[in-house]
Amino acid sequence: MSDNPKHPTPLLDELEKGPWPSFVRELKKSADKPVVQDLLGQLERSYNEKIGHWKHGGIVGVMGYGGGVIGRYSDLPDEFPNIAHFHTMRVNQPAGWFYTSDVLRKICDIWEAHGSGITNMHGSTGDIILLGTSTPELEPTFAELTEAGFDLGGSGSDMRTPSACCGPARCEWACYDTLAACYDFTQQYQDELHRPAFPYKYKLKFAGCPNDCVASVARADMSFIGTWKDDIQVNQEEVRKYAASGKLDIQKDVCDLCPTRCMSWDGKELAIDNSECVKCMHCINLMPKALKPGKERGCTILIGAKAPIIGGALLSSVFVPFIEMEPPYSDIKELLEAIWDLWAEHGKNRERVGEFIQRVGLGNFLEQIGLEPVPEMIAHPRTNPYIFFEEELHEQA
Amino acid sequence: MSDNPKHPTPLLDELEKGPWPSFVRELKKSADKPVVQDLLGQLERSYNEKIGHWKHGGIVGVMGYGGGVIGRYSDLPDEFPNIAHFHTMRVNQPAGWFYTSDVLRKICDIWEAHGSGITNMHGSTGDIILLGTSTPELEPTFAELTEAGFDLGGSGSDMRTPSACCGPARCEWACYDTLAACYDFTQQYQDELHRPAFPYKYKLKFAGCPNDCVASVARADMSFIGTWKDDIQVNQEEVRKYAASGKLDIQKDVCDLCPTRCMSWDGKELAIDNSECVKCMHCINLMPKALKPGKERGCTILIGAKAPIIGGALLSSVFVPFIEMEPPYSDIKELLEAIWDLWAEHGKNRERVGEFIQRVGLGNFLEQIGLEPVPEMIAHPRTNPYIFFEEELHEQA
Amino acid sequence: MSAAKRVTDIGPPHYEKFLPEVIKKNYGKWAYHEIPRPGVLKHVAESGDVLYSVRAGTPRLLNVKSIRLFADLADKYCGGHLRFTSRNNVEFLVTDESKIEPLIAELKAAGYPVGGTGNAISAIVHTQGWVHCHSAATDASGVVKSLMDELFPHFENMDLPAKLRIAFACCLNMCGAVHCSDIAILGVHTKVPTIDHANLPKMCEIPTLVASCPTGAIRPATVEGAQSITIEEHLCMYCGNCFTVCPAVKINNAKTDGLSIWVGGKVSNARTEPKFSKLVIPYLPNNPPRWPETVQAVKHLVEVYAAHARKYERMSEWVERIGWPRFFKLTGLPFTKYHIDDFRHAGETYKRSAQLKH
Amino acid sequence: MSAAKRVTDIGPPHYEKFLPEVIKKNYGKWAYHEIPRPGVLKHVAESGDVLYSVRAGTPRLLNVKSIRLFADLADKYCGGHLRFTSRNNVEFLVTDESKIEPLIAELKAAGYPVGGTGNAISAIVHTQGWVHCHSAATDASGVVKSLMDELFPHFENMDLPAKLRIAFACCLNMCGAVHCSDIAILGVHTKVPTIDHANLPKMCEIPTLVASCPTGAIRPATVEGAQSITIEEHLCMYCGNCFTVCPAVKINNAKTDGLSIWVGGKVSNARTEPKFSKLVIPYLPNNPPRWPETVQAVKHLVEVYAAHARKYERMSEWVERIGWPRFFKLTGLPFTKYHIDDFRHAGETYKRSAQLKH
Ligand code: SRM
Ligand code: SRM
Ligand code: SRM
Ligand code: SRM
Ligand code: SF4
Ligand code: SF4
Ligand code: SF4
Ligand code: SF4
Ligand code: SF4
Ligand code: SF4
Ligand code: SF4
Ligand code: SF4
Repeated sequence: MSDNPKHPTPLLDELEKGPWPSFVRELKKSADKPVVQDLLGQLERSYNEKIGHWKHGGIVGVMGYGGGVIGRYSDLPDEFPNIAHFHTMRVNQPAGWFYTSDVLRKICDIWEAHGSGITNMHGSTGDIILLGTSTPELEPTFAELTEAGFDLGGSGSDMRTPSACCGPARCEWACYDTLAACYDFTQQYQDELHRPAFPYKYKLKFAGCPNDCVASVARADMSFIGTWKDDIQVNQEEVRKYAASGKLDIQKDVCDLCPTRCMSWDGKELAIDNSECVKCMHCINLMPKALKPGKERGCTILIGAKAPIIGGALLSSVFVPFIEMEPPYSDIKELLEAIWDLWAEHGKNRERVGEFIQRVGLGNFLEQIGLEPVPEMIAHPRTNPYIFFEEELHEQA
Repeated sequence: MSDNPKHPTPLLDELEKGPWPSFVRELKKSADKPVVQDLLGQLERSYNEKIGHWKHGGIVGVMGYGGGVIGRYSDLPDEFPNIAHFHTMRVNQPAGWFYTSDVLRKICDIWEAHGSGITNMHGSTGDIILLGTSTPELEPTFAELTEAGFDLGGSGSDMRTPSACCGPARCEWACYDTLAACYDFTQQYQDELHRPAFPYKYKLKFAGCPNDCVASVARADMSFIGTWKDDIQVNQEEVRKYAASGKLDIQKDVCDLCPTRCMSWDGKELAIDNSECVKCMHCINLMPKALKPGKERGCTILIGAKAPIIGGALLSSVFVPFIEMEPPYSDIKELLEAIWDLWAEHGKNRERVGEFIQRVGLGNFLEQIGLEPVPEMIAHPRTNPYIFFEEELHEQA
Repeated sequence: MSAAKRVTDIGPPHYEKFLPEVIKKNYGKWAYHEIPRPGVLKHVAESGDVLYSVRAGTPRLLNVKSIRLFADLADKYCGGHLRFTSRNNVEFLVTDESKIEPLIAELKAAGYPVGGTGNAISAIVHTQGWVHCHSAATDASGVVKSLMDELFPHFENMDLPAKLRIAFACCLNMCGAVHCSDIAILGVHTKVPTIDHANLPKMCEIPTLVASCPTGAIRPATVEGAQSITIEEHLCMYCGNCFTVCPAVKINNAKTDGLSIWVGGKVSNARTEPKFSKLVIPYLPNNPPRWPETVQAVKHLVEVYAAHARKYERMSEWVERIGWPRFFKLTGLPFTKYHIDDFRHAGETYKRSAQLKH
Repeated sequence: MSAAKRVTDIGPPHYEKFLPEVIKKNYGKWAYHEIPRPGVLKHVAESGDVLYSVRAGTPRLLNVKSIRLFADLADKYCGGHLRFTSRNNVEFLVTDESKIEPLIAELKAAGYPVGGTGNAISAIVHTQGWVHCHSAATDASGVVKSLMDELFPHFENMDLPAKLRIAFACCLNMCGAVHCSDIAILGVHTKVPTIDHANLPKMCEIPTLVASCPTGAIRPATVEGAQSITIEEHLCMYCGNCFTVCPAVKINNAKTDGLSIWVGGKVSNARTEPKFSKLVIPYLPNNPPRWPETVQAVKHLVEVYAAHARKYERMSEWVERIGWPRFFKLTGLPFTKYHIDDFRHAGETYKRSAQLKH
């Protein structure tokens, strides 16, 4: 406790023990900083009382931006004056979270000068989270960040900071350039990112293959999941090596776990009925040296994932079964903008696009944005007979 | 046409052609009967105009009964006076639809004397349907039917005529006596069957095994589906014979189609991991000579199936995972009556029990009727965090 | 007669009265069965006794004269013992093997073909239609007759991968297992009902009427001074439930009533769990007396299924293996917005994964 | 400075600036990867070039001093190149194999263990908790630290049947993939919020507030003359959404806030489709600083899974194979009415078949 003279933290001290890196130790590394002393103090208080001590965030931010800052105020400002304000700045990370030591040091210097020196690397959406500063510091921090080449991320009812898996930079399975796409969309939609004009948040995530290493299907209003059209590339020699290695039972571990059972193994050759393959990645995951996604690559676009509030959580659902991911991604941007226009006009306040689609009906939604319905979009056709027939049907028949 | 002087039926005559037995021919067998002549006439008219000519059924019936008769009136009584009234009488079939020639003749004589002489053998619920008579004939017909040992079935908001598969009478797989159970419940609840006092209809169907040959899971508010607890009885010698016969590929046709893949075949012995078996019947269906359900038999009770009106169709869901089916079925009747009491008190008008359960919540429903929740009742636990916590929870923890 | 003397609540006769000796003796002691030929079931008891059930198709709508004919045949060939099945076929319970041939011959001669067993198409479970119901969007018996004439070979031969259950219902009330059949034909109304404002107040309870609408399209309203209702046209999907509870609302429409086709339902627990039928053709015209469009559509579905399904694969199991996109490709049926669910649990039917065949 | 001169909307720096040579050269041309040891990925390019990624765990909440330490290590061992992962681990991008050992040693010495690759438990995705958020039912960093201390061997060793993804969120907003994780810990409020009627009219928009309630529990009302709202207690399930839109409604409760445990979620498309997590423990007490009940519960779940799942079987795949009844038997967890869904699509979660293990 001696290391935090101002507020003893017996409960938090417990969390300095143990093998996993300790956030308490992280905080105490700046135990000399009044702001961190107060943060530790209020946190210890929460541990004692089993309740948080933050007030609802008011609207604070930098000039001309509607998002990127989460206002936060202590409800014990007299006891903890140095965290009376304790706003978060969300800084848009480089695609794939790649850094050099120099650029990281720059960010550290800025934040040590203008804020608590405490960060999250990274936030769940992907931003660099600069945790805790006061209102007057926002503009200067922003100025230095932009000078260093960084900008703020999203918050509120705007396009949120897009994120991407490392993709082609560090993965042999990337079916499109996730970093290029993430960067391009982020730059193209700076206004949508910084100036909330939607009914609610809109998130984009880019995963290079169906392993979905950015959990896009669970957390993105628009999920770009890499996939392929043609045959899985097979190196039979390497398959035999995996079999010989004894680490893998090709039949049991690979073939029998294929969701469509479209593979067969005779001890020499691995045969794949690619017409039945649903691109799940399992066989490729198990034998990276032997198998690769096909050569006709692109992605499946899914739409509408979200957390439970308010109608229950949603996973993204298929929107475009397959599309090539080539800059400048014009077709996709056209679709995206059509969706935003429709949703902005007809969406309710705090209604995510996934909820909006369910409310108006996927069929009507597609009609409005001018996309043909295809069976890939559904798990199965309707089972209820409550069909809204339209005139033209009788003519057709 | 000459065979129906009164009303020519050129369109219906088309349906006398072809290999499948013709309902038109059935009608014309009584072309001498004015009532059938008018029925043919009105039907031909419907074929011409592509619209029905029946009015909404009024409340008609026999003294002291609230159900069993469907009132029906022509909307063209002047043109077709003999079907101005054309009521249906629903006669409760013998369990399993077994008859002797004598008893059938008796019914035929009664119906020829008092009605159109046209029937459905049988209605979808299972009744003998006597199709078409006038209000004054209802009582006399009823009197003769009861004298012949028959009684009316259900209609309206009552317990509907229960039905059963042939079960132990003609099937080696019956896991309980479907006929005995169907007869017993029908007799016990005559009052509920004849005097509608429920929010809506309530149907019982008894199937002797999971093949469900009376479609109980789709059409019964309470489905009794026979099953077993212990190991499938296997005659290995007969399995080998099936294999030898060449008609069956034990691995491909039997083992690979088992939903839990809990069987293995080495060319000599069929091994079943019965702890994984979900009693689907597939393997038994394919090899009736070699396999039989186990010896510890009973049934799974499911609840709540119905057609779409109004919240969408429902399949029955597991209510009692396993129970022995021994007369007098006291435990089951207690449960059934508890359900009826609760539903009668809190169910909305025209709300089937399946819809009622979804409205009040299965958990609350079980609590009310005093049944413990078990995981067999659900496909999976809740995925949304909207939990109605109760006080006692905090104490427990 | 006075109510006192009236016999009531006796229920159905006890089934045992009607069971043949061989069944009474071997009740619950059957060992196995075989299907020696289409339409004939051979059940062998542990005692060694044998029972042959000869199954014949009927139109379900039967004249008492035909029932008497069945009775006579039963007397002649099987001691007067017969039964009907849950799909409305008649079964003669024969113990003397030599009687099978002549029985089948007489049945055929009388126009009642034998079949429907095993991996075949059995009788089509159906409903009243224009013969007796007020809600019918089309006729039941006529469509079923037209279909079975065309599908007949599959009734007489067990030439399909698995059982193929077909059901028909003439309106959304779905009297029958239409909602869980391999192939289902469903009569549909496709226009907003008309309202007889003059009679409505007399004939119907307005609150019940309002509550009857699944989509809340019905609003109480005063029309020409009188209490009545209005229907929000854009909310109405023509289910006809308002008509069911109120005769003053008319749903039947000669021009726009029609038929829809559904596939992939299932009831048994064999292999896969029971399932609902799914919409594959939203609308076909109501075309008596033979409904050629409907008959051809169903025949086509049966043929595509028969050609592509694996042995023992029910329609639903086949479709789930190949996936709906391929189903629409193989059948050549158009996929439209009508196929996409937009009722209460619509979102649960969206494809929420990237597992696709391209 | 004047707004004119301000630099805005420049977006993030271009990622290429930060890529090491070996990546620029082999961008999109990686051939395969291996995991030579826990925490180390070896990616081999078609060119034959090799990249080693050394992955270290962090608390995610990082002091700039620690980030500088990472920068120094990157300079010393890999030309200053490093990245962070989607689960908040740090990865050092090493080309010289001989640098791996000493780098790992220095990382460990500094308190940042190496691991989390392959079939292991990686870092727990989590949220703000009492460190920064107003909605938190419990702390995030503290629970995560307590859990990882206990599960630590599974971070350093790839000793599980498959990847085991654990996530934590401090309230129902679920910031993170809590709703789709193998194991999820979710902070829950379990009492109806209290209302500050005095300030409500000033602070909140009543229509928005009413609309914010998923169960329609909030009704506009005049309290002591002033415009305010009431909450129908029996309709409230404590989601806290009203608090999110209106500070005058207080959801946090020191006595009754707690934690719930969920299992069987999944994101990848590998083998089986993505899935939601399901409730297995409705409520555990909020017990800082080490939350022993929660830690033990999660540890137990990991052990039962590890002992029973087949190779390559994710938690969800294991549970679906054995079925939920057996899951509750094996884990010894009580099954209660709380586990049975009663929200909008509840009926879709009932077991609608007779396929059961008895
Ligand atoms: C900082 C962060 C958590 C973290 O520690 O990483 C976060 C923090 C907050 N989230 Fe979140 N969310 C964060 C990622 C997410 C995610 C995950 C993701 O984006 O991948 C989700 C689930 C996915 C989704 O969007 O549905 C998420 C779903 C929510 C929701 C529920 C939204 C919904 O539609 O259900 C809310 C409630 C709201 O928006 O009012 C919310 C609201 C909030 C607020 C602003 C609290 C509030 O009531 O307004 C939190 C501010 C905390 C604070 O004081 O800093 N946060 N939030 C994440 C953003 C950091 C970043 O920019 O990188
Ligand atoms: C006769 C029969 C069809 C047939 O040709 O076989 C039939 C005929 C009628 N049914 Fe049905 N239902 C018949 C079996 C069924 C079945 C199948 C079953 O019972 O196994 C169902 C589906 C299962 C179910 O109960 O959900 C069925 C679901 C309905 C419904 C929708 C109920 C629902 O909850 O969705 C209605 C509408 C209603 O009750 O108002 C209905 C209503 C009707 C009415 C009474 C029409 C009406 O609007 O009131 C029909 C009278 C026709 C007439 O003029 O004779 N009928 N009805 C069946 C009864 C014969 C018998 O007693 O054996
Ligand atoms: C007679 C009857 C019961 C009755 O009391 O009336 C009956 C009798 C038999 N059924 Fe059935 N089933 C009968 C309706 C049903 C129904 C209900 C329906 O069709 O509405 C079903 C559920 C259909 C569905 O899933 O949609 C049904 C699903 C089965 C199955 C499961 C088939 C499957 O693979 O899903 C079997 C097993 C088999 O056939 O291998 C079966 C097997 C049998 C056996 C072999 C049982 C036995 O050992 O005696 C009987 C002869 C079957 C045959 O026709 O080849 N029975 N069977 C019904 C005859 C209807 C008809 O006239 O065609
Ligand atoms: C670095 C990272 C992407 C990034 O840009 O940051 C990544 C990298 C790799 N993932 Fe991933 N995955 C990463 C997050 C994810 C996520 C997202 C998450 O956890 O939130 C998922 C989805 C998890 C889920 O389904 O819930 C994910 C599901 C997979 C899978 C599928 C596993 C499965 O069987 O379901 C594979 C295939 C495999 O491991 O065999 C995979 C495979 C890989 C490979 C082997 C790809 C490659 O060839 O380089 C990489 C090393 C995996 C390893 O750690 O063993 N990665 N991977 C993420 C590391 C997170 C961490 O620090 O632990
Ligand atoms: S999502 Fe696919 S491409 Fe991206 S990192 Fe994961 S495995 Fe590689
Ligand atoms: S990717 Fe998946 S579906 Fe395709 S072959 Fe491999 S395991 Fe099977
Ligand atoms: S349900 Fe089972 S017991 Fe009854 S007839 Fe069908 S197969 Fe036999
Ligand atoms: S009954 Fe079904 S689940 Fe059981 S062993 Fe046979 S096929 Fe498998
Ligand atoms: S389905 Fe409709 S029209 Fe046909 S009998 Fe039933 S209620 Fe009448
Ligand atoms: S037909 Fe159905 S949807 Fe249309 S108004 Fe009547 S009840 Fe409502
Ligand atoms: S989960 Fe809830 S409490 Fe935690 S950070 Fe997100 S909004 Fe705040
Ligand atoms: S906590 Fe949730 S359920 Fe309760 S009143 Fe507020 S919004 Fe409604």
